[in-house]
Amino acid sequence: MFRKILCGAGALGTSLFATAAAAADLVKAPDIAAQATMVNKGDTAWMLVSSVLVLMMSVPALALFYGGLVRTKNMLSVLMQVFMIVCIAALVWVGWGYSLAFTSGAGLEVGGHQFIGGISKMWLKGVTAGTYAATFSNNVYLPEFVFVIFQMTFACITPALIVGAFAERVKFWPLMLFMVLWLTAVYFPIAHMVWYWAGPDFLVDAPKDAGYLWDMGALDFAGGTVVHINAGIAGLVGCLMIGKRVGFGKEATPPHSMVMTMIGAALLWVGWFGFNAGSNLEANGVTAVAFINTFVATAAAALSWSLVEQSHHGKPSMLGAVTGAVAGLVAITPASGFASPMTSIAMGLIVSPLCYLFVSTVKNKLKYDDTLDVFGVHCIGGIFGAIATGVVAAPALGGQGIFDYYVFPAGVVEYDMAGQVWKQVKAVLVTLLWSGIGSAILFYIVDKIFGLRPTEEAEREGLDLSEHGERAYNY
Amino acid sequence: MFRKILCGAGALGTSLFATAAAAADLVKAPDIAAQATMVNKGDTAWMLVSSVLVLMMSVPALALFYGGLVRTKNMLSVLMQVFMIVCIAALVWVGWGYSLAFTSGAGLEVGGHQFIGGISKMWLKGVTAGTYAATFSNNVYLPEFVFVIFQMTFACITPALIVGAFAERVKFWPLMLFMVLWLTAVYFPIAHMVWYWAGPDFLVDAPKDAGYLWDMGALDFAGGTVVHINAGIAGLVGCLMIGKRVGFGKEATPPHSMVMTMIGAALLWVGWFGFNAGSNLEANGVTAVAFINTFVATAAAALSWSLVEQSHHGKPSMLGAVTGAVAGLVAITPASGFASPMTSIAMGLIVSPLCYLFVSTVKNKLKYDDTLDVFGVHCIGGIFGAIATGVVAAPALGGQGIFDYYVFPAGVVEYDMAGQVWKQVKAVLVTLLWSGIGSAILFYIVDKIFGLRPTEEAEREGLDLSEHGERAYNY
Amino acid sequence: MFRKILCGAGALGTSLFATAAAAADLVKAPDIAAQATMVNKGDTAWMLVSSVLVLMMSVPALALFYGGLVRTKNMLSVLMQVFMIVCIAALVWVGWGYSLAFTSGAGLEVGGHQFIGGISKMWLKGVTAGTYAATFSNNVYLPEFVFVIFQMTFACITPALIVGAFAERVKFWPLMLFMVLWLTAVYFPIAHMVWYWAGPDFLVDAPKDAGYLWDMGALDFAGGTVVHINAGIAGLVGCLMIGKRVGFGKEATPPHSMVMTMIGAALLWVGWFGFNAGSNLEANGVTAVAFINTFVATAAAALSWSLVEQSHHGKPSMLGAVTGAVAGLVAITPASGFASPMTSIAMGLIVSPLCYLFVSTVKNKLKYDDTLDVFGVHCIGGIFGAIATGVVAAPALGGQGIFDYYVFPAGVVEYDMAGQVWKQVKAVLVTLLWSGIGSAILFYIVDKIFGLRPTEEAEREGLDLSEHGERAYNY
Amino acid sequence: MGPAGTQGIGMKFIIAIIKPFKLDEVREALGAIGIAGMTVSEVKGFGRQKGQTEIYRGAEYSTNMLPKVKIEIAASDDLAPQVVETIQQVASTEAIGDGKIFVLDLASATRIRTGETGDTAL
Amino acid sequence: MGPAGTQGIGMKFIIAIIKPFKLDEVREALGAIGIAGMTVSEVKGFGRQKGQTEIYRGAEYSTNMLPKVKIEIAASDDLAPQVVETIQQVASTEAIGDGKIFVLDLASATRIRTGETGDTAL
Amino acid sequence: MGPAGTQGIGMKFIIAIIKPFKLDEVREALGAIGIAGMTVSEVKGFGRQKGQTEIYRGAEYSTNMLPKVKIEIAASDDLAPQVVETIQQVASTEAIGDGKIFVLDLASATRIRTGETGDTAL
Ligand SMILES: Nc1ncnc2c1ncn2[C@@H]1O[C@H](COP(=O)(O)OP(=O)(O)O)[C@@H](O)[C@H]1O
Ligand SMILES: Nc1ncnc2c1ncn2[C@@H]1O[C@H](COP(=O)(O)OP(=O)(O)O)[C@@H](O)[C@H]1O
Ligand SMILES: Nc1ncnc2c1ncn2[C@@H]1O[C@H](COP(=O)(O)OP(=O)(O)O)[C@@H](O)[C@H]1O
Repeated sequence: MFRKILCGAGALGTSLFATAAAAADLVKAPDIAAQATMVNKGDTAWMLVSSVLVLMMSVPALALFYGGLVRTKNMLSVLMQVFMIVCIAALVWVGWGYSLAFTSGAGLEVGGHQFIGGISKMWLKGVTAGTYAATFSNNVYLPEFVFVIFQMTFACITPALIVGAFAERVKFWPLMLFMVLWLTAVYFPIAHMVWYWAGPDFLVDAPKDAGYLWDMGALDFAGGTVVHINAGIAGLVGCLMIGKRVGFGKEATPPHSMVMTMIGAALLWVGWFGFNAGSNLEANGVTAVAFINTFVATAAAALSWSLVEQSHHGKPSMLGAVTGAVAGLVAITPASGFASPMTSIAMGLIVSPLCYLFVSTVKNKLKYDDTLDVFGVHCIGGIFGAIATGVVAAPALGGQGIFDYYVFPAGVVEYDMAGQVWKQVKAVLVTLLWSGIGSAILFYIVDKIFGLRPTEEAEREGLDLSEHGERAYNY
Repeated sequence: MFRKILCGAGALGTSLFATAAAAADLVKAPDIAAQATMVNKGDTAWMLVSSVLVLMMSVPALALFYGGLVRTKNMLSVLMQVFMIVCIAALVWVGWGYSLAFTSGAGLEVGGHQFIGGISKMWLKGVTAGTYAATFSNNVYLPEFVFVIFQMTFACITPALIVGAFAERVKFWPLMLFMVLWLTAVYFPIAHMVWYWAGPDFLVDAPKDAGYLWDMGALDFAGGTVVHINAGIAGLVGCLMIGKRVGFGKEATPPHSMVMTMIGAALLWVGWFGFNAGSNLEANGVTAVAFINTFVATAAAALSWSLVEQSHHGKPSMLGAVTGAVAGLVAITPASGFASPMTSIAMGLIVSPLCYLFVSTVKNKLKYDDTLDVFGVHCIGGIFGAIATGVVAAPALGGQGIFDYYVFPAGVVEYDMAGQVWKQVKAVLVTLLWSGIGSAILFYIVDKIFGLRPTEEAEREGLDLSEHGERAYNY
Repeated sequence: MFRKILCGAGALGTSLFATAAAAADLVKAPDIAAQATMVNKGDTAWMLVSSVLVLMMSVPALALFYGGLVRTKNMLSVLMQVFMIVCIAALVWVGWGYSLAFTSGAGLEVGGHQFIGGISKMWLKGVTAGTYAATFSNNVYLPEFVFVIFQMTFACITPALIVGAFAERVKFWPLMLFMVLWLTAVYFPIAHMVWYWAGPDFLVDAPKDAGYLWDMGALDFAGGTVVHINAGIAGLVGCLMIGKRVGFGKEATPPHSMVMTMIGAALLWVGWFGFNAGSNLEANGVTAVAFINTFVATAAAALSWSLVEQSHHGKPSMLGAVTGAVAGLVAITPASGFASPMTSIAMGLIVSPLCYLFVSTVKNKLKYDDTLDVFGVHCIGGIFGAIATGVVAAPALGGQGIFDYYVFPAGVVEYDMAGQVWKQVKAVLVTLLWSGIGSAILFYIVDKIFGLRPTEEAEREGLDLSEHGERAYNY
Repeated sequence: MGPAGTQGIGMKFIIAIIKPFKLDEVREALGAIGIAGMTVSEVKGFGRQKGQTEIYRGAEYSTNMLPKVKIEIAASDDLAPQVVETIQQVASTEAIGDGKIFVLDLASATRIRTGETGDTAL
Repeated sequence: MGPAGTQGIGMKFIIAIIKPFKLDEVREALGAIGIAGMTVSEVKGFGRQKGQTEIYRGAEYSTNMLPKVKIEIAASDDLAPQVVETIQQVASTEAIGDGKIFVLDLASATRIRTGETGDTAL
Repeated sequence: MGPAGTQGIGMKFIIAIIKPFKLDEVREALGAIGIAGMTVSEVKGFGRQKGQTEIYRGAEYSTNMLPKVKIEIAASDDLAPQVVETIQQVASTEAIGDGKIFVLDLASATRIRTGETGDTAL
């Protein structure tokens, strides 16, 4: 899920040598029978495992991370929202999401296709056990269903991230409807813009067959823009439009179970290796780069948040440590396959104070009620990560650099750091605007027609009983 | 773990081309040295991961799913039962289970071997790091230990499923004894009947070397009959023979921790990909088919249960959603490698209302105390799934069809839907009868000799204290 | 991570045949370009998954296993300690740990290098996506980052094991400092001594390029000495030096949540397959041997602990079963790739009574306050396992035997059981002394300078509030 | 002090400690004799009844603290004896540890919603 | 019996059952009239207010047991009426289930730290 | 009202709020002076003692609500002063927040198992 990657001599060698004798034998635009011979079961195994890990990030990990932070009376509502969003997103994905995100759009010549794909694969038409999807290496393919599945797990977790911003005060079914609309009008277009391209064996003959931001050259290895900025800004818009919780600022709302939050954070970390290292689409040396970067950036960010708290409050809290870990994961996401372990550590060290500032000072100043800090952690961390990607990808800093897929076979290009950072900034702005405006319109529509906010009485009683008729605990 | 599968041109191609140059080079009945060259490390990696996932389904997933639904005072008893059943089943498996299930039985000529295997591999005699097990593709092998392990995890979870039916009212050690007997007399024979066969490179020369139901042509990709119907009917028999809980119908017994149930359900979903997609024994395109089917059937079933509850009670509950998810997982299990995503969604949508009917109306009418709805979800969902497999496997509906292993190399055959459905019904009936009658006899014996039911006082106090001398929580 | 392994004809065949046509084609001391062709994506996939699993063993598994056993008021302190140790250890590992453990030390000629590696790879200098690490098979390589990652997860969990011994009574930051020192002065040297060697394609030309205990011929497949004895003795020293908890022996300290302990234990089991089977560094038949041994030893130990409790107290407890499972996992760790399933079961059956003796009788007699039995389970279980490895590795008992890497290609050697057991005993003693003395010195230093023990008031109030300013639960 | 006191309508405050599983039965029985409200909490009881010995690894904890339920009921002097009798009869299993009923004088009672006092507040 | 009794300084023991979300407000209001201490616990209330129906799979549980908070305050006879009034006003939402205030006579009070008794102990 | 009242054997209902970690000691000490039973519950105390400040992400929660343990003991008039004194002495750490002991008059006591009343029921 990234563009123009320099696989490095060894990594590239690995994948090539495993399937073919030498670069000289590489096939341009292989047909489906040829693609069938270019599949490696090690890649397939890795990508299926990665998909399992990303699903685990949503359920139970994210659900628990969020759920532990709300009050007992709203616990189940959070678990239910996350669980059901995953279900609905999966259905929408196989229905029209995959097609809208990962097929070439109509109007290739006029450029409209660069914002959204077509409808040729709706309901997975034509996708079988014998069709294939490209990776980032020439002549390396995956069974297409594997790619459909992996991307599905991303479409499942992204909308689920949003709900943290207005947890404890939203009606269930209208929220589900919002998510269907949001996926369609916000997520699929952005995924298409950032991640869609014709693949390394085909791009050279169809150089415009790529999403708008991909074509512009913006880098997003595993979803800084598509997932985190996208969900983070939608969360902020949602929490502003839905309004503050009853009693906000007056009643104490300490997390009901830090233990659940810790379990969730730990499993998020564990699962995030599928998210980031899986985004390499192969099991090779670059996969391991993405993996180790994800590991150490998280470690650095958790430590750094603890140090900030120590100096600010005199005590490092567990919630702080795991919040830092998540901030580190968010920040490294777009950079994971491009950075080096040392620049990843630097990113981790920096992102925590930044998010801390938003989560404590800025939020308290501006008095918006972003219940679980979706904006402060995911959007801010995501923006930082997306822009820093332009820096850390530089080979001069030990980064993986970028690869030119407009030639065949793909080869390394000169790295222009300033230019790359500017592309990253543009990608961030496009995402903020598209998602911010799109989300606002959709929240408005759903709220007008069905109402997003429960009654005050229902909110006081807690959403578990009022929306779902159950209680989380009966000890 | 399934029969006569059509791998699809591409998927078949994949596995063949990865190990050999062309179908022409395929070796009939390869010897062990040849088999050693037919192992792919990608398959090995995938199968080991799948085994890990299926173990995780038992502990902690199933234990938590069940445990959250009982009262606090019985929490540990459920956790302990599941944990210890897994341990004991693993020992029984390497002791005599693998041999009884997956070797050719004595008396090949008279047909008795079709119901139970032999004792030649008891205590894993002869199984080494250098012996191999067949897959569903010609000339693709796994290290035999990998196959032993994968199947072991199935033998561990199936008996554990049963305990939900009479949770909160059974004595520990007699239950463990029952499980040893049940595995031996019920599970191993049924596994042999459904899943044992000589393998694609050998069957053609020994066409009768297969289990009874496999030979009949019944399809069960990952365990609809062997696991779910089998455990479900045993559970029903157990709950009838052990009797209702003290206070059943009078005292309220709300689940003590829906959060644990949600964690369990989520991890069941996550782990089930090892169960279903792992059952393909390779990491190829068909594996991905089984994976995506498992994903979307579950999503559809969770949604569908929520919609039923919404229309019936005016509120969708979290317990309903996760119960629906489990019902969807159960239903898709036998069909996972045969169906298409769209028919999988249909199966998910249908299974939830069906199970809901049993869990609410039928159970309340008939007044049996199936504590955690093992019958209503696993047996009913399993029966539905097993029969529907005959429909959705049809290539006309996008299914994978079936494969003829009686020729070499294996090839596609005409699909006869009515005939297949009838075979499925017969397999269901054989399983219901074998397991129902076998379980009844074994429960009776164990109850007479050791007693299955604790005293009323012990039951009132809770099994945690009375059977295990501990308490789940000391906050 | 083991020495001189007999891969078995089949397993060896597997890996060789998968990458090369015949043993005759094996390349001695391949250069990096050649190594690039000797990487199998199935191995890479498996090792990355194994790394994920080992991380999961630390967070959340170990954290929950330990956390559930302390009192509510100290829950977060345990979670926080484990989480932050993992973070800090990861940073230390990429900083200087990998270099100190896995590079050849200076002074090859005088032998000092056999106790600690060099500093050439500090901050991962020179490690890229295109460098490779050896496995235990000739001409089979992994991307070096994969090996760095896998070993990193071991460096993360080992110090975290220690904290159980003095849980509920230690100051956070001084503990973190201790861990940095302990990793540097105790863990990295021992890892170097036991696991460092030049690799099968290079050793023959540099026969002294190996760690002290490796060179001596001590076997430790996955970390009996390096991880469990090492952490176990450090824990004992720590609990003696920090002293007993306030109220020890007078106040009841029942575990606050056995459910968390069970979740932790189950996930430890699940993750341990990455630990043990991952330690084979490839995905082949021997990997499966390590896997099944890990499975059945654990099962046997859990059962055996339950039987001991049944005969001693009349009831099998859940805590007993999971403690037994962990003891079994500890015991099989060094032997996992050497034993057979049947000798693994024997080890499991024996280790539980042994640890039980220490945990109940010996601890109560000697009155040391090893809060969570780190010594009784990890050190005792580890010692038993390390020594028993010398027995069960014997081919006469179905073991995998040992392999001679001083010839090329590597080949089988005669097995001398008495000699091997004696080497194992020596390795145990070296570890006990190095870690015992080293830990004592480091505890002393940190305690003198910063103080390890909180005030009595802080301890009474609980470390969650006094050290971290939060509360685990606000139901 | 309160108006109830001045009105001269006597009331009692009844505290009953019972075995947890008897709660539903007691509630029903009290409903039958016209007790509309009560307040219930979980407590731990210490008395003659011996608790289960709990064992965690080596350590045995034998506590006499047993889970009980405490019911608090305000009732008019007229109704109070009947309340005590009902609880005593329904909650008894004739096994040790069945619990106690304590009766205290209630000086006044107020319904928060309306401010009503005296036994109409109950 | 206690010295308080003999000193003749009367005290009351006030028990209030309120809706949980009113606790913060009540505490503040009582602080304002000079109540320095109180003891709070979670209880379940049974009364006219109907609880939510809970459904678990097929089974419906409709319980009248609702979560409430119990406040216990020892106060001198002088302050007691004001305490009752304050709670009644602040805790009232005029919806059913707002709760009750019960007042009992207190025979003596002791501060554990110092051993002081009577209303100086409060 | 109850027979105890009529029998003229006075009883007291003693409520003590103590620090949680003192519970075991108090129980032992009371056992030593012949108190066979008591009822214990977890409560939250509000008083002069300041609680720890808790911080969750940006937000600080500084609550004065501290975990305490409430002990309820019914005792005969004779034994009551001794009970109060014992608790006061054993539970005192001389630090703020040690808690209080309240004594109320008990009108009657009944043992559920047997129906016995008066101080033989205790
Ligand atoms: N003196 C007492 N004061 C307060 N509560 C008491 C007292 N004695 C007993 N209790 C409560 O009554 C419960 C039952 O008492 P116990 O002596 O075990 O049995 P029984 O009521 O049958 O004599 C105890 O668990 C405790 O909660
Ligand atoms: N007779 C009583 N004795 C003790 N507590 C009572 C009594 N009646 C009501 N309560 C408590 O007061 C709460 C509110 O009572 P309820 O009848 O629901 O409403 P209201 O106080 O508005 O009349 C109940 O939940 C219960 O805790
Ligand atoms: N007026 C009161 N009524 C009821 N309980 C009280 C009262 N004052 C204090 N308490 C209880 O006693 C505990 C200790 O009181 P506090 O003022 O903190 O210290 P001290 O008892 O040392 O003066 C409080 O936490 C509270 O539970």
